[in-house]
Amino acid sequence: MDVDGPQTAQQVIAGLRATSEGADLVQLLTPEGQRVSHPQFDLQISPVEIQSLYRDMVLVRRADREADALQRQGQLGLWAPLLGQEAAQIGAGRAMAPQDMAFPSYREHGVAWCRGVDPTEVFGIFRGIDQGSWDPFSTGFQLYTIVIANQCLHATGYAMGQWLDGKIGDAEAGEATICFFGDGATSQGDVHEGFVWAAVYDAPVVFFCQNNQWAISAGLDRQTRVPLYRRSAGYGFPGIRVDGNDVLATLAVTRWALRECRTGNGPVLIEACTYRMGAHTTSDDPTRYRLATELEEWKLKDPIERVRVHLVREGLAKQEFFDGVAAEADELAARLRDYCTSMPVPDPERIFSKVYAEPSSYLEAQREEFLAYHASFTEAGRAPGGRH
Amino acid sequence: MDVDGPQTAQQVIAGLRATSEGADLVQLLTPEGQRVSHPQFDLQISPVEIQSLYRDMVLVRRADREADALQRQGQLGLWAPLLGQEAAQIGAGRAMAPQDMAFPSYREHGVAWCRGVDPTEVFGIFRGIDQGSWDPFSTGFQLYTIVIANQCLHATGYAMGQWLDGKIGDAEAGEATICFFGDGATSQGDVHEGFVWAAVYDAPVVFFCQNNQWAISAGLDRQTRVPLYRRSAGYGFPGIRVDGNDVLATLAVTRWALRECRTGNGPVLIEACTYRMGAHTTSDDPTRYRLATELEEWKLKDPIERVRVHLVREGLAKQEFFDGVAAEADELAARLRDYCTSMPVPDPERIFSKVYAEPSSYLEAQREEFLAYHASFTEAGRAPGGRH
Amino acid sequence: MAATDAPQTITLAKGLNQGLRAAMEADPKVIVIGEDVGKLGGVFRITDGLQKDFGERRVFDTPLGESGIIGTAVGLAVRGYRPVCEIQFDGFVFPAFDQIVSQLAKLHYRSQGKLRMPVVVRIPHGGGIGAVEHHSESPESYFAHTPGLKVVACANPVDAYWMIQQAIACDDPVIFFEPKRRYWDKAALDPAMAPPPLFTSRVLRPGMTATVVAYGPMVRTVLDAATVAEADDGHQLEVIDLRTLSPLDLAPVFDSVRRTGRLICVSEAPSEASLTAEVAARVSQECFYSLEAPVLRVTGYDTPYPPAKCEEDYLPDLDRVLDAVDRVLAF
Amino acid sequence: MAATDAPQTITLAKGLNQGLRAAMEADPKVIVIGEDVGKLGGVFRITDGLQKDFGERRVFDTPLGESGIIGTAVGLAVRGYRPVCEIQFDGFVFPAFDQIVSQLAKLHYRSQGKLRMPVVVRIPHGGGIGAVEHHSESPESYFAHTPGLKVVACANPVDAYWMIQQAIACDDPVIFFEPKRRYWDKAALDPAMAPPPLFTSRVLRPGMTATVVAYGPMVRTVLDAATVAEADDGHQLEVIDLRTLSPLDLAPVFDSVRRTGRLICVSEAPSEASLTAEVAARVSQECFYSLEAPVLRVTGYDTPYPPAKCEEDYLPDLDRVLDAVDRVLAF
Ligand SMILES: Cc1ncc(C[n+]2csc(CCOP(=O)(O)OP(=O)(O)O)c2C)c(N)n1
Ligand SMILES: Cc1ncc(C[n+]2csc(CCOP(=O)(O)OP(=O)(O)O)c2C)c(N)n1
Ligand SMILES: [Mg+2]
Ligand SMILES: [Mg+2]
Repeated sequence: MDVDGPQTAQQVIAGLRATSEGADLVQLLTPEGQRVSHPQFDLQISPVEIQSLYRDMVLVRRADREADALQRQGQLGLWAPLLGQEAAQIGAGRAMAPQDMAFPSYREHGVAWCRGVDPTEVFGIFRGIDQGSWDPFSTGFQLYTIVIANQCLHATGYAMGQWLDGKIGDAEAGEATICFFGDGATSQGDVHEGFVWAAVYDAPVVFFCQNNQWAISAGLDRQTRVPLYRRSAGYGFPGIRVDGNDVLATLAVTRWALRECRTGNGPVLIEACTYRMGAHTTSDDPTRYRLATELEEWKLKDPIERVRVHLVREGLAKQEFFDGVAAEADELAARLRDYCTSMPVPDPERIFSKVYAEPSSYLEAQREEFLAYHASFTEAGRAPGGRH
Repeated sequence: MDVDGPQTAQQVIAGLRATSEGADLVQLLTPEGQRVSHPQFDLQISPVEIQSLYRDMVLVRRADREADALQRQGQLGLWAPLLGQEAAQIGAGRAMAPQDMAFPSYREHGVAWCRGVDPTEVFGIFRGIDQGSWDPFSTGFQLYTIVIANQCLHATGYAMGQWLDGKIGDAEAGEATICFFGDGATSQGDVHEGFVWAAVYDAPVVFFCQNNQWAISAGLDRQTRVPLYRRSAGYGFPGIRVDGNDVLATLAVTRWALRECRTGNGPVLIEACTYRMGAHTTSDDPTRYRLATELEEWKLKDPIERVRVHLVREGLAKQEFFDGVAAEADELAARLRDYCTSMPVPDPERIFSKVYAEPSSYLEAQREEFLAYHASFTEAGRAPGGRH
Repeated sequence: MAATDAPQTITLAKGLNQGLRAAMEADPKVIVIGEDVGKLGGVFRITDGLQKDFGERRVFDTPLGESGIIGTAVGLAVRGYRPVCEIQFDGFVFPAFDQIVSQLAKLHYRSQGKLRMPVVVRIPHGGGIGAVEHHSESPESYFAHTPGLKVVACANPVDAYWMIQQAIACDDPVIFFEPKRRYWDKAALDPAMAPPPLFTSRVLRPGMTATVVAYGPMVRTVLDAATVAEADDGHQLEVIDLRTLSPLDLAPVFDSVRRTGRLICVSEAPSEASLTAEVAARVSQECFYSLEAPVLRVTGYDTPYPPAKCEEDYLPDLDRVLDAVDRVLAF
Repeated sequence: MAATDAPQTITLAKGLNQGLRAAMEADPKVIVIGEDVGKLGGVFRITDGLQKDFGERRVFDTPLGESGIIGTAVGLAVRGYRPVCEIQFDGFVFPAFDQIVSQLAKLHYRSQGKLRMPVVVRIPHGGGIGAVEHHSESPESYFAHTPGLKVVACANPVDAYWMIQQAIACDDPVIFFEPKRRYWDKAALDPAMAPPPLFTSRVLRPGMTATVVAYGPMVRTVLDAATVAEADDGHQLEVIDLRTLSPLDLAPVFDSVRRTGRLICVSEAPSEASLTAEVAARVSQECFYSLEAPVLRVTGYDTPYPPAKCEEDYLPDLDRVLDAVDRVLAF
């Protein structure tokens, strides 16, 4: 009988702990900063490249912490922190080729960074001035999707289009798509239908699941009995589990997966095991549902610290390098603070902007009424709502 | 790397052919009527029991053929034939204990028969006089569900209720639920969410997938790259593939699965490999999308013929038995014909019947208007619609 | 074979088929997807022959899942395709409701025009065909209530031929309703005659006694009623086919009601919070001084769709329309 | 601790929490399920403490999937339970739309009463909290248009306390809307005072100048407007809280309009094919001879919900209501 069969509660817990350890977890850099090798996924990488991965992780973490602070100062309405997931996101983002397309959820600030989306553009959404202002094509990074798992079908459809356009077959010049979603999202029907469609149409899409162990207050045992990377086998495509706090392993595995897709061997599922070190969002209070000790354990696996230790111990970077990155981080934080407070407030007409590509008579009429109504106040020398 | 990884088109086809053959297919009676043994699923069964399985299959096939004929004579608006799936349905239906609950789709006429639902009650739906008239509790057989896969969540929720009620733990007295759905249904999100919920809550539910190779005109390769029974491993519960044209194997495997659930080891997935020998429904024309040769191949695997051959060759039944069953079938057919033509037409007020458990003021008013309107015609000595 | 340009008599089903064909010839980015749309040509044969003529890369069967159909269509649209999705029956659009309402309808607004959604969702709707449950629904109002979508309903073979092409050419998502029980209605089509714009309603029959608006399958019912009303009672009903359900094009309705002073609004759908309510509300407001009687609504009842043997009494028919005419005139 | 019976001042959120508590104490078959309803007590803390007090078998977190939540609730109802399902935000009910419309709403009718569906679907609705996309929707009309469902919206702490208990006690499926931006509104609750029946609307403020109906989050807006209208202009607005959205209880509205001759209908939701259209249509018909001005609707615009920084201008506010009062009186 299948070994994944019925389990006791204890077995379940054990199985879940296993999601951040165990033989099937691909790792190239231990939490202690030791390079280890892997039979299938080895990585030739120069010190300079490792430095730049470190730099990216430090900068996105700093931007994230700044956003968190800005939210508390009332500059942002909400923030969804990536704290702890820097390696998973920078590893995946840096594995992408310029011609690849990413479909994020709402927490992929690190991937956005790799695709050249400025943090201020991401802030726009959380400040409530827009719903995603960057160019999804020039960046190869689609807009955030808030309805859990919806983007998995969009990514699959886009990848079907890459296939229809004959853009696959060449490991270098070919195109691939990568879709980001969380552990909680795996329970949604849309992830399943994405897997079904992608498998049936050989869609060149990498399903990149950041298993950060939590879906708001729901631990992984609310979503599954067994590690999530095992889902794909039942659809006939490979699933790999990588240490999502190891930027080198995530880079290597995601590169491999994207190449597989470009050459026509897609789809591929990656489960990146990581941890949501912060709250779900700035509105959340994790102390209600998880123990501080858990966080402490994961701090020992910090994605940035292990790279720093590695660079230092192996003498791959001098102190000047670290000082330089720290200075850059300070500048970035300052720039974000300034920009955020100076962000323009959209004018009321924005409500009616671009609802349709081809204007709708009825909506135009509503817009006219709206403008006339507002004019009635400004004529009366009062702003709307100014009457009372 | 995972063996279920990327495949060529050829491999896919091969994999699919394999869904009706291969080492992992549980079989106890070959198409030629030979009893074979199976290491895990053996079955102690008396000649009389085999006879009664044969009888059930013959009678449900006859009822099915009669319904098909009645549809062509305009007595039924539509019919969804079970032709070819008798063993899967009788095997599964007879494996159920009285206290078990079944959640069918719209083709489970054979399971209905095993649960004591008279074919005339099933006819009511297809004649358009009701939407399911039998008692879902006394029969332990819920109403048909037409929206593909919706019932998989209902079955899971019901099984969660059995668990909450403490009705599991005892292999004999315990309760279990069985959910019927097709190969096409496996692509729907609701099947996936059913698997997720059932696994997370240890729900005592058997997911019984009748893979009849077709979803209307869509062959299995539109739904999956690999055999469907493999889906469950990714959720952490067992999946078994059984020869759905072998009533003994289906009975043995389903009995085992239901016992697993009763004892608290649910859920379980069963893929019963069978074949839709008829049209999807009486409105369908299979010649547009599949070859006659395919049907010929499957005729050699007929679920009833192999049992007849077995009973005869092994001298387990005399000619009188076969004549008796044939006579019974004729009586049944006659009874169904008579009943069908004599079925009452619902009166117009039925439209407003039992929309709510607690009457709605507004709908009551509509009903009054409706009755007054109709009265206006009958007073005028004309039936509604009689004016023109 | 190509869509012929010679005048011809076609069914509504054929009009859709030829319209799809013409749209696919006009733009290589147009693809047709859905359950059974390929070899089978759809359960109503609307896509008959398209896969054979345009190939499996432009016309293909999907796995069985409506959320998957619409969700992947959204992704294909992002990629630059113009997917035409078939939902097999009205009652099966609901698994896709989330993708339609939260994504298809909102992406153009979310991206402020950087993402276009030229997706058509074809839905055969309405009852009257003696079907089992979920095959006779009228879900138009759900979509008309959803900003970001455009919603149209064709009622005759000629409109079917033109409206499907116009919907596919539209850069906004269009929910396209087809009156399934009218698929076999016939009419003469002259492909040379230019059609009216997609988002306009049309006066099909002029009259002074009262105005009757309908859409989709009810249009023929209303036209038949108008004929009888004239023959039996000399009433001249002005019949308007809404054609576009969102945005509504009510100007012709307002004009008409200002002349007739009376309006009857007909639809198969349940009445609560429906399109007929919207029409009644807007006309009651716009034509406040012209109305000589309250706007009457003739609709399906607010019950689930009943068993087929009851549908004749559930659906608005000629007699119910004429009864409403009597009542609106008695005012 | 148990629901206290002493008079007390509570927030709307607390009213719901205490009402749920009372319902769970009254009937062991009542269970509370949804995302994060357990330890966390829901993102709005409506289920705070329930799991601790009633245990994990009666209050439990579900996997992340709304179709799964409602679909399993249907199965649990078949088994004899009375599930109270929490949908975390209005914009996330759509993945469950198919199970709600095709199953929850239809099973009692399909089975002709053999299957009962005493399921409550709790949905925090409406905007005004500065949230990101999908967290400020007003989907009431979709459900009011669906036969087989009952739909209610509470607007104040006292109604919240009673209506949630009445909804849970109802043997029909009830879609229960909670005005999320009013969760922290306070009022005095006397648990000893018997509540009005669930499916009734209520006159909250009598007046002769004009009638204003609203529901959910807009009720307070309208009451504030009425106060100002009286203070500034001496207008006496009669304010009616619909409370029940399906079935609508319009008798009090008809009575009122027959006295005032004027009606304004207020809702945050987009207007096309909406509940405000239904109210306008029915009042225009019933009160045809009493209306001295057209029924005016003050609603959200027919656009997707805008970015938070624009919502103040999107949502009907005190000024837009007063503007409508001026217009309806100018007639
Ligand atoms: C369809 C839907 N339901 C509920 C929510 C509310 N919600 C936002 S995030 C979240 C948890 C997501 O968990 P996971 O998928 O693990 O992603 P993570 O937040 O951990 O990155 C929930 C339930 C939503 N956004 N969409
Ligand atoms: C949600 C939904 N979409 C589409 C349909 C139309 N439809 C009815 S049966 C069917 C094929 C089902 O195939 P399968 O699940 O293999 O069951 P089978 O008919 O072969 O027994 C389809 C697409 C439906 N009933 N429900
Ligand atoms: Mg997570
Ligand atoms: Mg099948």
